[in-house]
Amino acid sequence: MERRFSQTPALGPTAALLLAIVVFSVGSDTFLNIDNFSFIVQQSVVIATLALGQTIIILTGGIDLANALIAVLGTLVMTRTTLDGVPVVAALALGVLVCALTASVSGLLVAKLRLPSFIVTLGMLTVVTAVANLYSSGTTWPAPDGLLTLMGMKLYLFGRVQFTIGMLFAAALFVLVWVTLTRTAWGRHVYAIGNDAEAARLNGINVKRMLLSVYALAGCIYAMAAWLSLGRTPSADPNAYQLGNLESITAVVIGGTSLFGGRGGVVGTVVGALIVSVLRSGLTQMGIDSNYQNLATGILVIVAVAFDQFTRRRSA
Amino acid sequence: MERRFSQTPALGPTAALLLAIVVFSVGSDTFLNIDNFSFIVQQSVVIATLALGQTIIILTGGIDLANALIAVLGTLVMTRTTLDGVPVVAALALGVLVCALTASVSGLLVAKLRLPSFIVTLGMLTVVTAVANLYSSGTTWPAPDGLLTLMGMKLYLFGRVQFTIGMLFAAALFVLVWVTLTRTAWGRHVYAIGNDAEAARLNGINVKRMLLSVYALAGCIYAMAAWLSLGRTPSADPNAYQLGNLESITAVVIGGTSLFGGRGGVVGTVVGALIVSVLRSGLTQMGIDSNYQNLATGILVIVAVAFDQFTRRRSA
Amino acid sequence: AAGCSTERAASSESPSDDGEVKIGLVTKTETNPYFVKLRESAQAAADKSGADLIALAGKFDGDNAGQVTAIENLVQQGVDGILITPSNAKAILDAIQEAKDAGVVVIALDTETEPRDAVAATFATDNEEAGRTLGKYIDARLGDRDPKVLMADLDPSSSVGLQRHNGFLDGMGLTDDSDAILGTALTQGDQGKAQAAMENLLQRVGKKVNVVYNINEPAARGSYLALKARGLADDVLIGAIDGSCSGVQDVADGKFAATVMQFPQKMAEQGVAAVVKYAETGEKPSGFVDTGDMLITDKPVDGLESKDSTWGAENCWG
Amino acid sequence: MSTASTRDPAEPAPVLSARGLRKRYGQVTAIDGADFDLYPGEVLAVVGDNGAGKSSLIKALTGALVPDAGTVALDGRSVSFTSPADAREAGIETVYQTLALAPAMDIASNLFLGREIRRDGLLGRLRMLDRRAMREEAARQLDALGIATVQDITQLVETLSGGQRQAVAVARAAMFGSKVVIMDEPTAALGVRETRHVLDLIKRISARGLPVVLISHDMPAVFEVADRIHVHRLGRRAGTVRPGEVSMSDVVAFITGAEDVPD
Amino acid sequence: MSTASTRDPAEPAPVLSARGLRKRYGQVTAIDGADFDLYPGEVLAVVGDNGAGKSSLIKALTGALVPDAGTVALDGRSVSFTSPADAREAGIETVYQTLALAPAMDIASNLFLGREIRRDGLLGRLRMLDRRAMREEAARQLDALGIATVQDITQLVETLSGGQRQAVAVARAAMFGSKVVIMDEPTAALGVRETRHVLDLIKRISARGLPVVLISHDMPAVFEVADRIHVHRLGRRAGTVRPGEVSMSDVVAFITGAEDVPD
Ligand SMILES: Nc1ncnc2c1ncn2[C@@H]1O[C@H](COP(=O)(O)OP(=O)(O)OP(=O)(O)O)[C@@H](O)[C@H]1O
Ligand SMILES: Nc1ncnc2c1ncn2[C@@H]1O[C@H](COP(=O)(O)OP(=O)(O)OP(=O)(O)O)[C@@H](O)[C@H]1O
Ligand SMILES: [Mg+2]
Ligand SMILES: [Mg+2]
Repeated sequence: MERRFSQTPALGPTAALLLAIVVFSVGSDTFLNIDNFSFIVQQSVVIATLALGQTIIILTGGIDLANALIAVLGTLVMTRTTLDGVPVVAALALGVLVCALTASVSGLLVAKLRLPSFIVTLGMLTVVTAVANLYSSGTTWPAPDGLLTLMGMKLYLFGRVQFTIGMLFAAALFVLVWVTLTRTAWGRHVYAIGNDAEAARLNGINVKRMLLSVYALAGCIYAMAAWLSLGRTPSADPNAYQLGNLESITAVVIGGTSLFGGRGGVVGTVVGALIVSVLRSGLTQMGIDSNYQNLATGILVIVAVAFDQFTRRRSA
Repeated sequence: MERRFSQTPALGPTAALLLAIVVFSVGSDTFLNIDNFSFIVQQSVVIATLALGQTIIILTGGIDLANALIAVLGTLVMTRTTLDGVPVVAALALGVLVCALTASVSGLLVAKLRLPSFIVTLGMLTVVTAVANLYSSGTTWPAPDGLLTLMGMKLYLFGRVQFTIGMLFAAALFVLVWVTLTRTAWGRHVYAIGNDAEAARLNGINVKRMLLSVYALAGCIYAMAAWLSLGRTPSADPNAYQLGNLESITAVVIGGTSLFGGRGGVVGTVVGALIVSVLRSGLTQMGIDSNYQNLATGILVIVAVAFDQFTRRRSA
Repeated sequence: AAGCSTERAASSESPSDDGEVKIGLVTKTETNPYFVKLRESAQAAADKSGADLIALAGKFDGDNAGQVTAIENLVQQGVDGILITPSNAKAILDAIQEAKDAGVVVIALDTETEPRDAVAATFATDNEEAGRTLGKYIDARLGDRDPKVLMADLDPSSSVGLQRHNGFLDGMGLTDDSDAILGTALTQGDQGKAQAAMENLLQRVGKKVNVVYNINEPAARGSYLALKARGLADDVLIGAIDGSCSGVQDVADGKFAATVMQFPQKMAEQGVAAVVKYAETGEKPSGFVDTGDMLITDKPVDGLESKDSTWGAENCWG
Repeated sequence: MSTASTRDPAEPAPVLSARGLRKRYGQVTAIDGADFDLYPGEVLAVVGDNGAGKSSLIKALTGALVPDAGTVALDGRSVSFTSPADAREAGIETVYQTLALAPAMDIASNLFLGREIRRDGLLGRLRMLDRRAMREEAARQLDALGIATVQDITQLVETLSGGQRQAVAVARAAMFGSKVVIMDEPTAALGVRETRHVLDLIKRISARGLPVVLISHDMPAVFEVADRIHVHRLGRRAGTVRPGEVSMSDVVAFITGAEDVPD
Repeated sequence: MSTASTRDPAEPAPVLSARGLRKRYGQVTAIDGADFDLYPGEVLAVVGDNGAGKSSLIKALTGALVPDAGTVALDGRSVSFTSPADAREAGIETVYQTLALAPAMDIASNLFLGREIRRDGLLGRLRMLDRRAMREEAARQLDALGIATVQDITQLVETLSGGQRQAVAVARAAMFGSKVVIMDEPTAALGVRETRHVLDLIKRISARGLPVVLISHDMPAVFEVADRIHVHRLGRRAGTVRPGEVSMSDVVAFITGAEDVPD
């Protein structure tokens, strides 16, 4: 039992998630309901996807404070170029390119100049925010219906259970990243770098190239978050997701991934993102105002991490 | 020369500061002027003081994302209790107490439960924000003139050079913390913990008590930042200093203190805070828009740290 | 969608919300005094009519995802109506549509949606008009002096900020390219940021300036402090928009030339009443209801309707 | 070894002793009912396989870990150290296997870490440090101990070679030990000459009348300096022997369990 | 030593050699014009004081650091490794003094770190790992090498004792070395028995015809397994000697500079 906890680090958070679901199901009669679960998932998809990219970076021992703003820049590029008449597919590709390149700049600085990722991405956060404001001319741009907002399209199972294409897409993305992290050499090298970058280098791993590829991949994932976000809120707003960086880090950490790198994984991240959404939804169902919801969320973050640490220490 | 760089880590940032001053003095004819310098210092005092507390925590290997909000809570407590008729001295003391206690909660969680400070203070940030909103009822409270806004009082040297009491007070606070860090056993233990907490413990240092005292002291310093802030903007606003945490971290890191703990000091932090203010002022004098200023600030952060890293590596 | 309504019907039969009207309020943020007033007024109105109010908010101006989440959760909770001040009117249309499909009446407060008829009704002030009122007043006060303007804006991408800014310039008879605009700063409506930005701008432009436009009263207070530090506070016309009690007081103290007052209580009261009526009678409100604005100044000019600070103090909010 | 004669074996009164210590980490039992005795003035070697629990035993004796069960006695009186500070207070100095140095601090600061010298008078009351006194004392002590020729007492520890670092840790223990000095593999990373220095140092400390505990895998060194050898096996003391009475290969056999330790 | 005879001393063609290597760190000169030669099939011991620059020399040979000056040749052809990957590629395996293990990964993953086995077929093209093959191969190799009885190949390295960790690092080098195996103080933290295992392993590797470089401070071990001894002093090779021709105390004298190394 204890062994299992430490080997599959997502068990602690999963227990917390189930506990929260049980509590809210008892405490509110509108919570336990398939529609509500569908909404909860929809609500967490963008942050969860940002957190997915964040997870890979944190696994290498880094952190990305610019991730949400990179995604915001992505939504702006995708939307504005589409409005300017660029074919949507090209606009999407351009958005992915911009996100990947922007994240790669951070990666380059971290890998080549060996600067701490915290400060590099803090600087990038300021830079990308400014660029997003300049590029958007300070206004929000409505995303035209079609491929750009495809992720928000609703599907009904048995004519009743609501799905969005975005949910399926995000799920597929998660599986892909999970397989890459756990079943390929690249994934192992991500963990190895987070464990001990110098040891990884001495084992013939090209740490610089790996780091660059990690940030570039994370950038692509942020672009996916951008697309998903256009599905959910069909407009590109330079002011959106200002707290997306901290929220995504919260999901990663609640999910049991160590901020020091090398330990954890994306399963926990998904669970972590869901926990936060469940909490918001459940507290609203119980008629609690958002000020108190924030209070509860803050406390939950600390409790979840303390609980995780506790199970971990017992099994150590 | 190289030796000197690594021994006194504030030399790199100081060079950068002087360089910036020279560049702006040449680039703008309104920059080099004693009044302007006075304003630059006034503008940086609150963030610099927040960064002072942040420095001690970062030196132990921690980080405090809640610092600015704790100070905001401090301004609210000081102002509201004064408005409620509590004697100002008591109101100030109460503010200090609240700040110190709040920061100590983080300290307790970090020290006793050995949770990562990043996530503890992230949780605290959410909690304190909610508490500040609830306590202020979401509105801004004007600080009555008198002791509460004393720090904003202007003094004139030679009838011409403007000073505020806050500038002198902050300077005294800096000297005090500098002496404590460099000339007392407590200060050495702060560094020792940041170097290697387990080694510190094996050397008979009570790491838990030290950490607790570090966070408590930082809390007191945040309270001083709160008082200084009431001098500068005589009102308590739950919305203020939302980016104060990241701005104070930026000052610390530009000042050459390592985010991994154990290396750096408060001299660099002062310089780091001044650099950011000089940049904002200088760019404004050169007629550059806010958006481009942000762009430049972001780039500067990265360049300053890269420069620091570079001089450090050469001397290593 | 049919499934949803069945679900709702089932839940509304449970004893906990037997017969009680439930109203959701979604503001842009938690902390702006303006939204706080909106919330307090709505709470008071709801209490009076025996309704239940759940107040939610985005985490920052621009938190569209947070507002969509709030709407979805409120619909799940089974509210009868939602009052919302949309951050970004386009971003949340789908969520509003879904709420309507679930039989919830949605009313916009303070800020319009695009298109307007996305919601049943709108109770709001016209921000552009508020800006224009201020612009006209300042222009009149300047007389034949040439305007030399510094602008403390909100943030480049906020629609409210843009509308007020444009309205003000229009009222002054200026455009963004006019030489009369000596500089602009982004302040996020924050007093400290406005103060620092204005200090730096004043260092550049010196004593030339005679007008400072401010997106809101905290920013105006920051501008005032910066001007005062330079000994310019008496020579410059400081204009603000909001109408909070502290802002009115600043007008009374002569710090600001004028402020333009909005009436969040009216919006909240009318919004709550409309939802209660809908819950009881099924009758939906409709159209755009301008809750009006009012120029507050102690130095009125001819041809512009205004009230003095005494009236302002009686009608201010927060 | 000269000091061994000062102790009367018929009347053993151990300086430091322990009975029935136990410590588990999850599934792993690091200490499994270990006993321990250190007599006045002797050099006691503790030998055992990797993972036998030697370091854990030492940590339990010095308060660096709190055992799940068992008792520790100093000078016959039962003590329970809950932190390394307690053991230091009682005069027990330890060179931990990890050295426990602060890399970004200078040699002098490391030597006085946790027991800095304060200034005299008012400044001392204000808890000001006497940095010069510490530097001078450090230089004097390093000289006196004849340890590695460190050029500059203000050099950061991280700029020292592995061997020099170990020397700093050994010097610290030797400087401050007033009751017992414990060294956990102090020569593992050291060269031949530096090892020689440490062994000589152990003899000199012992000559000062202080008992020394030496953990080592280096049999010739153990046989050179030890008065008694404590063989540790599977988390507990398998027995003690005297170097004069057994051969090195006997001890290796005891360690691996190939032979039982005679009573 | 049996393999030494297979080399004709009259016709030396070193497998790995270096001339005039130099490396400075700030003020410190870690390598100061060092030469190096390793002949086919031999076990070469490198000995020297702490800080003499032995580890730095090894790192320069294996691409772990790029020297400021000097040349390295493999099989007579000049090479310039710019990363450890290059040297690995060329068949040089190294046990670094720091072990270079990933603590939160299991033993099998560590053994194959940087050269994981891919699946066959399509999944392999998709860069999928064959985790079972790696586990089985790891277990087989550990058995074959007769190294420490690790109970579970999926145990995390951080849960191993210091000695077991060193064994994993040694096993990795032994498994993959195809040209040269280099070990930097592989027995420093090991117990007597474990040290024995490693020395036997070195002999077995050497018997496979692979040349081995062993850095050690343990003279008896050096004299047991080495065919030649490279004495390193002050950043350069002071000379080489054969164990049969000098005594241990001679070598110690060479190391400390008390005597010059004979030509
Ligand atoms: N913090 C810990 N968590 C889990 N297991 C531990 C911990 N510390 C020690 N152990 C385990 O306890 C056992 C004894 O370890 P210890 O370090 O005391 O051995 P040792 O005799 O000093 O070995 P060595 O000669 O390698 O230093 C080992 O199996 C080790 O893995
Ligand atoms: N990264 C580095 N930065 C600065 N100095 C270094 C660095 N690496 C090694 N040195 C210095 O170079 C010299 C040689 O170090 P090296 O590690 O090669 O010695 P060594 O012979 O392996 O010693 P040991 O026997 O203690 O392992 C030492 O003085 C050391 O302080
Ligand atoms: Mg040990
Ligand atoms: Mg070495």
